[in-house]
Amino acid sequence: MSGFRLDQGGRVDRSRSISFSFDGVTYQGFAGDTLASALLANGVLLFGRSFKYHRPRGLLGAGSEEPNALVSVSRGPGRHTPNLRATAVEVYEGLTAKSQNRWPSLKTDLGAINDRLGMFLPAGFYNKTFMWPRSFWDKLYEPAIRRMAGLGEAPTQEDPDHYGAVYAHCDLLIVGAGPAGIDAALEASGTTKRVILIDEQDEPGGGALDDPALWSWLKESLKDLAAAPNVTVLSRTTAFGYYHDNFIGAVERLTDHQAELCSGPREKLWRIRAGEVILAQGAIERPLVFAGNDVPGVMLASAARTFLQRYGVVVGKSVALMAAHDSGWRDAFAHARAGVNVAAIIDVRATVDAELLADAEALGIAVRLAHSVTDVHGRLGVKGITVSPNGGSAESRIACDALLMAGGWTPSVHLWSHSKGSLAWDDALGAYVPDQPNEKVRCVGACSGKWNFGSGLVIDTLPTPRDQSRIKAFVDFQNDVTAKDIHLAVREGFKSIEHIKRYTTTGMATDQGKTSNLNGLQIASQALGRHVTEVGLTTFRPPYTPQTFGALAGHAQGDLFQPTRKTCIDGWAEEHGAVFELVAQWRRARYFPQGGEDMHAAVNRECRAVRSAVGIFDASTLGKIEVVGPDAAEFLNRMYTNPWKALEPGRCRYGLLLREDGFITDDGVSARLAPDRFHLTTTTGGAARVLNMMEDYLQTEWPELDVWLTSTTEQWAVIALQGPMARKVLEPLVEGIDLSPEMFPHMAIREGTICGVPTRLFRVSFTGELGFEINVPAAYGRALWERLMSAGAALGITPYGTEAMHVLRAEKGFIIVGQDTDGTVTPNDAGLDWAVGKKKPDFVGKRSLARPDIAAAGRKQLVGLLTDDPAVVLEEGAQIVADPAQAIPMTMIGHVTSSYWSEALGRSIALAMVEGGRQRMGEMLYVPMPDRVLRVRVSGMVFYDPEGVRLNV
Amino acid sequence: MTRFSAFSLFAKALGGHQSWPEQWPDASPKPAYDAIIVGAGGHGLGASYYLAKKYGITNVAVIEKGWLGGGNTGRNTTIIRSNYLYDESAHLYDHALKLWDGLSQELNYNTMYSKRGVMMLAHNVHDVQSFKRHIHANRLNGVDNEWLTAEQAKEYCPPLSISPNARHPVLGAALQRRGGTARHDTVAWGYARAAAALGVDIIQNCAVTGIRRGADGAVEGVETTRGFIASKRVGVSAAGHSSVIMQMAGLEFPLESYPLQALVSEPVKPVFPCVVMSNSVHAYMSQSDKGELVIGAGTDQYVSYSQRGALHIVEHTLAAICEIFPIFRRMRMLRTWGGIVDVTPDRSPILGKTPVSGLYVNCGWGTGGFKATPGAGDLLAYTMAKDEPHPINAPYNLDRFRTGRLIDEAAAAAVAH
Amino acid sequence: MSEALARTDPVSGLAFAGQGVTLSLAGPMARFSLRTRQPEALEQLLGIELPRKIGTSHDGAACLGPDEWLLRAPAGTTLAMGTGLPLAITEVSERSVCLIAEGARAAEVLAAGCPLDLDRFAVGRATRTVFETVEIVLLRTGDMRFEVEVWRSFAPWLSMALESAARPLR
Amino acid sequence: MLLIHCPYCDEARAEIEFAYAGEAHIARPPDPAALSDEDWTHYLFIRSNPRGRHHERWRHIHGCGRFFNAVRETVSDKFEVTYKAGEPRR
Repeated sequence: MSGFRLDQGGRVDRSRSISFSFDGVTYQGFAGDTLASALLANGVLLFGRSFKYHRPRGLLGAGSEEPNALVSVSRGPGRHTPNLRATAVEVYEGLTAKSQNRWPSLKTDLGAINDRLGMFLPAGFYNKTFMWPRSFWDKLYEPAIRRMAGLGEAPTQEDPDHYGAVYAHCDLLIVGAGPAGIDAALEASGTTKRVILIDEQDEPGGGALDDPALWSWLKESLKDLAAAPNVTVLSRTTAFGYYHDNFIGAVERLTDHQAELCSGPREKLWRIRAGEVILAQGAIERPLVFAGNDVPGVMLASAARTFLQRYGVVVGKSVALMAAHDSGWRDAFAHARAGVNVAAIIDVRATVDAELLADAEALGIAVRLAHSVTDVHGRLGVKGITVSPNGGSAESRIACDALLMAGGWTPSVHLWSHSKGSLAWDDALGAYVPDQPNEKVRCVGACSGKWNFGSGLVIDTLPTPRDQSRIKAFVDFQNDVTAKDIHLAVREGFKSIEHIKRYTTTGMATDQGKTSNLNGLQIASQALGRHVTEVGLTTFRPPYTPQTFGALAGHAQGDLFQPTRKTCIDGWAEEHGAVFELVAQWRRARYFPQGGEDMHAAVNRECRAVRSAVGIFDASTLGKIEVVGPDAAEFLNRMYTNPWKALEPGRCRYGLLLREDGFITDDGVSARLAPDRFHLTTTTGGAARVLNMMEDYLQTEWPELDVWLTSTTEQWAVIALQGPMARKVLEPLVEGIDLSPEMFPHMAIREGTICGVPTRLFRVSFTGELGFEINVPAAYGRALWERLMSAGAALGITPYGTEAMHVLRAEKGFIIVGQDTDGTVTPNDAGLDWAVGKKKPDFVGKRSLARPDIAAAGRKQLVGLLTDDPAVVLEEGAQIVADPAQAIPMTMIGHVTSSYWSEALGRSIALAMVEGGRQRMGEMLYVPMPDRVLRVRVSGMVFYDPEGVRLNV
Repeated sequence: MTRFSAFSLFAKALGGHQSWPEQWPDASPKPAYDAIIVGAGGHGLGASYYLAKKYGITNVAVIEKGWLGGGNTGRNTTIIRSNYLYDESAHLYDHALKLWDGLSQELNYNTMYSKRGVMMLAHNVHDVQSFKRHIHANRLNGVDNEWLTAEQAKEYCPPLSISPNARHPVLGAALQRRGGTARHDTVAWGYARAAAALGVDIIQNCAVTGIRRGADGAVEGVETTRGFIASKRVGVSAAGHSSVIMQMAGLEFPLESYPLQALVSEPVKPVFPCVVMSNSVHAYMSQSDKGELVIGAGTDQYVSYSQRGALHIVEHTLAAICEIFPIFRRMRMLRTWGGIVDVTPDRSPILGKTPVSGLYVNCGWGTGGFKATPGAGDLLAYTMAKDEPHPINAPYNLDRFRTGRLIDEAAAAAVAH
Repeated sequence: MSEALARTDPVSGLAFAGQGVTLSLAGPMARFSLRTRQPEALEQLLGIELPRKIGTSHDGAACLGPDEWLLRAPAGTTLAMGTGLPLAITEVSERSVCLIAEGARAAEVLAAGCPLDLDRFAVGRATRTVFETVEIVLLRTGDMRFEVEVWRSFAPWLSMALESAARPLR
Repeated sequence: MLLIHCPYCDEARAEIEFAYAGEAHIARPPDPAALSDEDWTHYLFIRSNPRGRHHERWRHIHGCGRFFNAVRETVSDKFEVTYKAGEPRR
């Protein structure tokens, strides 16, 4: 034996030496080591500092239950991961790990002052203090608490890795590839079932990896499973959550164990739907609760055996065992057989199985029954232990450099609990075991409470002659919760386990109480004098172990975060320097700056072009729905506020849509193409919502109607040509449509061809100018746009964006649903009573308009506002008052919904919702801004060309 | 009541902390009370405290079917703010915010209210318009809320990505500096301890099974799993279970209960100084004093009492978090949990009298109830003591659904065009 | 009249090839949404036979719902509109594009974001479903061949997502 | 993520293909104008919100597109049955 690595044994590959560093010191390990086993092999016992008291800590466990040995691993910019368990980090060449939560170093941590002051920092101390003086909380106390708390450092740079995700389906999902899980998989391998076997470790085998006697069985079994075409084995994959209807989330770790960074995803989220689930998650050994149980070198007996058998590493040269369970004896025997001195076996029980005693004797191990460890000597490592007979005060000291604890076993019922399966308390095991399933799932092996580890005594704390209120016997190692903290909580009236947990924070550390929950429960039960089942059970919630944000986000990263919908003309806009804005899922060109123009200059120029010549606008994002069938007009008549039945084919109509509660939800101009065919338009953001709402009424309220709805938003590219020259640009390109004002009046639609492709040509205007909206099949949108640009070049055709569109429509008093209305606005409020069919007996939302507060006077109404100073453009969202001299809180009577510089009028204009607004025409109101009060006069909403003559050129 | 202070902590420490009294006694029901509150969350316990403290009604029972503070009080992401748009909302939430300030001292219990600022991100022109509207309205209502440019937002919260190439770029933010967080459990515990000290009985593990009404229709008391308890005044503050309780009194309510999930990361050293909310990306986050990143996820789409949320909600939430804060992609989710939120049609609460005489209700807070805790408690107490609502909660009556005078903050931020 | 307008596609023709899968864009085709509660009337009008089982497809017609078919036909195909009949025919040729995933890993690539059990999705099946948050119509046209109809503005995102799933081989 | 049996497709499909659509069997009154404010409010807003069996609507929006009804237990979230729109309440 050289150092702590045995000369032989274990599953590590001794032919592949690996160098890595921990806290700046370089060490050697072997392929197959974890960071924990490799450091142990180098004699490193000190791995970290605890959360609250900064006590030195070594390894407690050997797997993902480890609460103490948390490290940060960094591998270049952005690849910094805090809080990893050293027992679950595989070593690779060049691995760089650091300990956490210590300053200046792991050995000398100034934070350990908290340990000295521990008596003043019991559970809940912060509830009772830091209240005076009041101002100190924000500036002094809280920042100090925050700095002391936390474990590792968060990453500070963007993670360059990416993550993947997949859906998988199987007939049988087995979680845990220990002997029980492998047996279940073997059994199913001969069937036609699709089987997935998941295991969190780097190789399947679970407990079998710790038992050389099973290695040949394991090898053969894995070979058989690999050969079975219906079985998929996933290693390094943690099933972290069990969701409704046998839906299991798992994360596969793909690259973290590799020395070379590779281009593939770092981790992959598996979203598995299983016909049946078998949980074979095993059991986790419990620590014992006694003074000094957290000194580095005190660890779970099973963990010590794992290091010994699987990694060929001993945790000490002379180990002692403190047992309350038979399993620890076997772990101690394994150490003795491997040549490690076993200083003593101490068992709290007065009698144990004769066979164990005989084996101990044969191995020459001293045994003390009915004794307990009452103290552990050493600060950064075990130097010896003090042992006392139960109930007595005699003390004897035993020299050793490691102490193994065998406190019994806790079945891993985490996923079972996620699935809402019920649990039953087993007094003999001192643990909850699976009872009735809630999904198609069963537990096999140790997680079902059945195992061959022998039996034990269930005990909350070890007997000690010392004053229990003065010793630190740890329950939750990471969060530094001691038995006395739990007693304090009970004393202070926290009687439910949930309260005790929240008050003491036991079980709330990053291990989520895997080793502490049951001890905490037992201690609480003892303190309360109630049976465990009356104290309660803290529920397990996903995830089983912590999972990476990036993996849970899956593909949704960078460009794949969410689709940005672009029209077929978007590429042209981008090439021509457009500035974009995001509207719902779409991006739209907001303006087209030229030669260093700012937004205002560009928008003014674009507006001038539309008013004086012709502008071209990409309106493709407008929602479109084709409504077809003999009852199409009847259906629209029921949905919209205005009448639709009499609309003639070839004509268009503005439609206003309410929710059933009477508030405006959408609007748009729609056209009747044929008696049984309408082309509806909706707002950009409202398209999906409106279609769903219409389908709802159609399918569930009026299923008798023969009408069908089809989204055609993406079928058509829509190009708006607006301005006095619009017809001139269009005329030469259109075939089969007479564009003359007589034959093609405002609010009409014609079908024909443009540049050889079919078009639905609307004569509509959202600018007040002569206007057309050209619908062509989307594939031709960009080519048509370019053709129109060249055709209109001589006439000054100018592309304009959404900002100019907003100005132009505001000059005409046209509203934008969602800007001038906000989900609390009725047609009357918006001045749209003209669009409500007075004679219609019913339409969606009509009844709600008659509700008392909807029909009441004094509601906010949409009006125009003109600032006293024409150069001042109001801020959208600014509030309006009648009396600017009043004290705060002021009575606000309205707010500005739209506000622009109007190039056509040479002054600012605004739309606003104002209480009783239409009765206030000409009235002076005030807009108090932070620096001054602006005076505004209420006006009508149509600022430009109120007679509408420009439409008809 | 033993006064909590550094001094008392010191003194008790010398005695091995053996002499701390119970923070509140575990009471058994008496036959009758002057007032009963159903639901021992922060709101209900707060109401009992204010009934005793401000209105001298000390013969009060708070009855709870589980353990106190075990509902949404202990399951939320503890965001506190008051920068609401409508006057009614601003007055309601600012009333609460003013009570938060000084609550630790009033209760002699450190609720860890931390004014670290709540920042709401604007990602598009519509957000900007909407937030400006809020800011102007808040200013004239005396509620602090200020506009930050993207650069100022980044300065206030360094982990924020303000890349213009982001799918949802940050165009600016609205910041309420008085906003922040508190430690959720301590709010319930602090109220419980202070109320108990004034004589309030806190009765846990006692589920209401019926509401008894007299011949005149008025409330006479509640039937519980621990027997009938008489009282002429019953206030129901039962969050997600409000519908079920109101039905016991024969009342149908405009409420639906949805699962809401939240999650935390493993604790790390201080990295995130404030609260950030993004409605467009659907993410909100803060860092607890313990060091965990506390993240609110969305609600599932269906009515449920299961306290069990779906994985895809978590996927979408964390994708959103990583989009806004890309440095956190390697952080790890430690714990998720679910609550049941009761939602009204206008997503504002119902707080006041009911059609049944002697029966009062405080419900419908949806995802936003924690921030209102002291205010809701105070106003429920006022309403029960005076048998009429306080002017602040008067608009939050049940009748608004009939008249149409809804208080719909979410609709006011509606996205369309 | 100058030359005919050129088509623009939202994604390029061949997105990805290699590692057991090819992702490509199908050429232009005609597409129609056919709706009726009386499929016989439609069949009579169009002279075609419509599959009656939801989720199946033959001869270019996929039955997507109890009263809904997606008909895909050679580019340029026109249909009678059936005016006055209790049915609805709407041309949607350019609403979507068709991405084709072919090869031994085609199903695996689709499973990256599609929650369907593709082992149980036989040749001849067709259904509306999703890839993550994006709606698609998925058709299995061969043992190792899937066609994905996606609205054109979502096509670049979907194409990128499929390519990303196709790229890494474990 | 729930697994939902669509009564039209006759297949169990993932929840993300579906949109929840509120309580079922709340028919729009044939003549809303004849209703009192109270009755109209009841139609618009009052929901049973039971802890137990809940009749609710779903739409297989990313599937066959149909609205249908379901009975689901709201404590366990388990579906008891799904059935086509227009069929009698189960």
